[in-house]
Amino acid sequence: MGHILGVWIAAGLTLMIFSFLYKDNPFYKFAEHVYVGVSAAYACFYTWDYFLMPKLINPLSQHHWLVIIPGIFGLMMLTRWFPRIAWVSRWPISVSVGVGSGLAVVQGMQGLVIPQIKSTILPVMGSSVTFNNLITNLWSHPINNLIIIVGTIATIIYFYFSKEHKGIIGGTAKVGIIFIMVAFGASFGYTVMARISLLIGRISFLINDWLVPLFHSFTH
Amino acid sequence: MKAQTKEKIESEASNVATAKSFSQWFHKGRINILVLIILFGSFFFIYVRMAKGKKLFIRKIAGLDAVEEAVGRSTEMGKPVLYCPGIGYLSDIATIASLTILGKVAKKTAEYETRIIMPNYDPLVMSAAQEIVKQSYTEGGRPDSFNEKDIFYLTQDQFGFAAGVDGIIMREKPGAIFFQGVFFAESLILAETGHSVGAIQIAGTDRVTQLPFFIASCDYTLIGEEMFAASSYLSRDPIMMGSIKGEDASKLTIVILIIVGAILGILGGLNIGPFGNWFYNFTNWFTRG
Amino acid sequence: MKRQIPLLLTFLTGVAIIISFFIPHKPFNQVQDTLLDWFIIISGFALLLGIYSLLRKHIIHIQKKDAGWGYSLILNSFFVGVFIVGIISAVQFKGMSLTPGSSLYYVYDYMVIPLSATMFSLLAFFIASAAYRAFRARKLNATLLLIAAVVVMLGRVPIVDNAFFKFLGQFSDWFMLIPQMAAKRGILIGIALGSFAMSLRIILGIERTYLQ
Amino acid sequence: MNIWEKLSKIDRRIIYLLLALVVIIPIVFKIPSTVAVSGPARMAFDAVDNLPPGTPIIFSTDFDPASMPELRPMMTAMLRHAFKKRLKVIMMGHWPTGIPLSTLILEEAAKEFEVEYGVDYVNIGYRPGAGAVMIQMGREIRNVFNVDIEGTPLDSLPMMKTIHNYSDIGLVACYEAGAMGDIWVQYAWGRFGVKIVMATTAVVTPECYPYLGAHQIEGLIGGMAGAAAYEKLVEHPDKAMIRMSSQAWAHILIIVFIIIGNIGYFMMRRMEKTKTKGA
Repeated sequence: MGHILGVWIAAGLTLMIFSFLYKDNPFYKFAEHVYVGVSAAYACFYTWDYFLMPKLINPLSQHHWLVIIPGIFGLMMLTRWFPRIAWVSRWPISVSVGVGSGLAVVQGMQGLVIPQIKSTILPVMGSSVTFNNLITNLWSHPINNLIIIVGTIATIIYFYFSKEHKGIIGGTAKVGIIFIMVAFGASFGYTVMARISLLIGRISFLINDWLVPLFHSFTH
Repeated sequence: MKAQTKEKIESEASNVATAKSFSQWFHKGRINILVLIILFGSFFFIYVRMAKGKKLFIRKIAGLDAVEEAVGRSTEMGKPVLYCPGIGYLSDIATIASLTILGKVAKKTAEYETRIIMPNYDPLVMSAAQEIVKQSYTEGGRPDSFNEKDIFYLTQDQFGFAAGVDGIIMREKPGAIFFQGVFFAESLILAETGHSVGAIQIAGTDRVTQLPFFIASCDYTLIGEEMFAASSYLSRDPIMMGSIKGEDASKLTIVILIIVGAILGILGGLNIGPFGNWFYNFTNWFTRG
Repeated sequence: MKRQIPLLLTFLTGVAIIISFFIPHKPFNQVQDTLLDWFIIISGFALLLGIYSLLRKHIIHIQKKDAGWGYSLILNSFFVGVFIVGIISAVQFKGMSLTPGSSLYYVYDYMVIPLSATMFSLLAFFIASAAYRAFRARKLNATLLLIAAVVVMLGRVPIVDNAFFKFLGQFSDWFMLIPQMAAKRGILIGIALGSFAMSLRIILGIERTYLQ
Repeated sequence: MNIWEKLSKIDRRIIYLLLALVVIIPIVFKIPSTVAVSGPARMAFDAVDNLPPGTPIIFSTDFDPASMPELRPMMTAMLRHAFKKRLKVIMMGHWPTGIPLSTLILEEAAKEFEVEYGVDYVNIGYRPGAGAVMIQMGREIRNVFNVDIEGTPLDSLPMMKTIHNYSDIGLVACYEAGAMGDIWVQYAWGRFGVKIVMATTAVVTPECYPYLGAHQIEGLIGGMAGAAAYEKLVEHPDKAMIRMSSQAWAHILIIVFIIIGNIGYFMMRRMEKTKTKGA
């Protein structure tokens, strides 16, 4: 019974959201407000179960007193309810921003700059790379390495801010923006399939989990 | 509660090579990172020092020049401005960049006495944003026009947030919409809805996978680094501009590294002298430790 | 006090993370994880601010009988309803309210999941309308974008079993792997450098908008 | 508004309606698509097909429910192929959240072919460690998987008696929604020379082509199209082939709309030009 009721609720909400495609209407408004209300409440328990319990409550009960510091910072956030001392909330905000900035420095280098440079330094020709049939072996053709090197450099130059884009910088930046646009077009086209799959998923749900059992319950 | 992204999935694989000695005082495998941080950091300091009191050039960024136009048009039509910071947290650098842009946009809306609406995903971002907008209105001489309730929390659910923002767009019909910050799949849901009410849309994100969708359905899009340069661009403060020049020096360094690598690769491939070995060592230096 | 201490806190946390990244020795190797935990705890408290902001906004709507106040009532009632369900689940399952089998899990399964999956699937429609409207051969760049999109789209669905579609399929994968990758790489390097400079500006207190 | 202007400003709701129709109709009427079988998918099929009956094959579940629409049909199709060929199936996984799914898929296929647990197939589940697990398996599977998913010791399962490490395994088929495939290639292929076929979500597919080019993997089934191709090769049209018709028609519809939009745009621009000339 719980499952059947659940499927009906799910199917109803699904159709209400889809009605938005026609225009904003009471059904969508209903589903939207339900969604925001339900998910906001759900987020409270999610935060409790996955954040506050394991990171604050459990360590405290095991006498790891260091977590008192972030606990106090957390309480400082709540000073925003009292305009006269609201400035105290800047402290935890500063800590959070500091964490983000510090991480951006090290992770940007470790996760982006270094590996991207490494995989762009490629041999363009030589004994290690053999020329294959372009059509059957597109992905192991050595000219690919040249395309990657040229494309990466041109794109980097497009983001060169402190010189006017004229002359050699301008020319390279133009090649860069061509690479960027072609890349955006390709990833747009490539994503269509994944998005249609999502719709197929919802429609399969409506048909297989809701309509077909419903039809069966009428015929039996 | 975000749809699973590639990055998130990939992190599961990172536990393969964890057994390392932790008794040392310096992480030898990370020497390459340290060298680059010191190098790029010194560019930053040199150019910031040199920039003091100077007027520096920065190339045109169309999306940022359009901020004034967007707020102005919204005012003419008597419609509010919507500022959406995306679904990043305050620890995401793109979200922080978004907040610095918010400061500039709020100054404009204060000048024009236009209402600014900002739904939030992360309550910490909301708190910071309230302070920023309040300050911008005070500096703009209109502290009374500031309404804290217009900068509110929605929900910490990716698509719940999208559903809520879509509803707000349909009902408030903003004249200008800013999507600045961290966006995942909801980017196109928001931008298409924004387009359907005829708003001028200025987007910006560091999520490369979402950029094509913003490009397709927004009027202006700040691509990655352009968003980080925005606060310097809008303030024209010499020190901030100096740091942009430092970025450019780092960029040139990287370009040179790649070209040197390619040349070593060619010479090595032709079996000339020790170049093959050099190329091998050169690429290996960048291997993560 | 109101300005200097926050700037100092940002500076200290930022520098602590950067320095400890290079020291594998205890306790430095734990600095990053510890500070991230701190951030998570602060966020947990901040959620109270968020919930308060959301509920208050809608309570005001209801009190003032603003247009559409009924929806505000729906939002708040569903919030309270699910909150009660959550508390009951928490009591049943010793604090872990999200255990499979709990009432809150039922709400998640039959409400949050279908709602989010359906919102997500709207993208199928939006990607179609965006493609139709935006892909016009206006200038060289736009034309190239359009051609790349159409070629890759065709390559994704091998409708007819012939050599042309086979080639197209491989070509679109190649396109993603080589030219697309090159541009993405350039953009990513730019982003890394941009956020590097942004972070230094913040840590050093040059950029302080966030502290207004 | 003339016809060209209309063509360049079609109401979005018309696009939405047509899109919904082309997606729904194939699903309701179960219309399978005609599918072109790509080279990499046929290579994967051949790799399985060339195994002599009785050869053990490992299925690795490295995905979670989010990737089910794409990867489930692939796994079902290849399981059917394996059972039809009387191969010995060993199901395992590196993503804990995927194990309940693969168990379901395995049991469904096993029922269809009336094969016996422990004799024709086993399900050994998940162990944490990814690369470390793969290396251990190269020495002795029991080093990491001493019991199966139900807790039964491997030694008490008849088919496992002769299976100890990769040298007893004919092929590893890994189902990838992330980067685990890279690790399979790096460790299982790199250190032990195990033959691998990969089945991947569309997002991951392009990144796996280099492995194919370097002959590190025997075949590659990419995305929904790959799943449909495999269904066609095992001559058992199912979900993927039906869903591919929805996909194909949706893609064609979008392309048609792009073309219509551009025709309208160009004709309008031409008319504007002639107008200004006349004036």
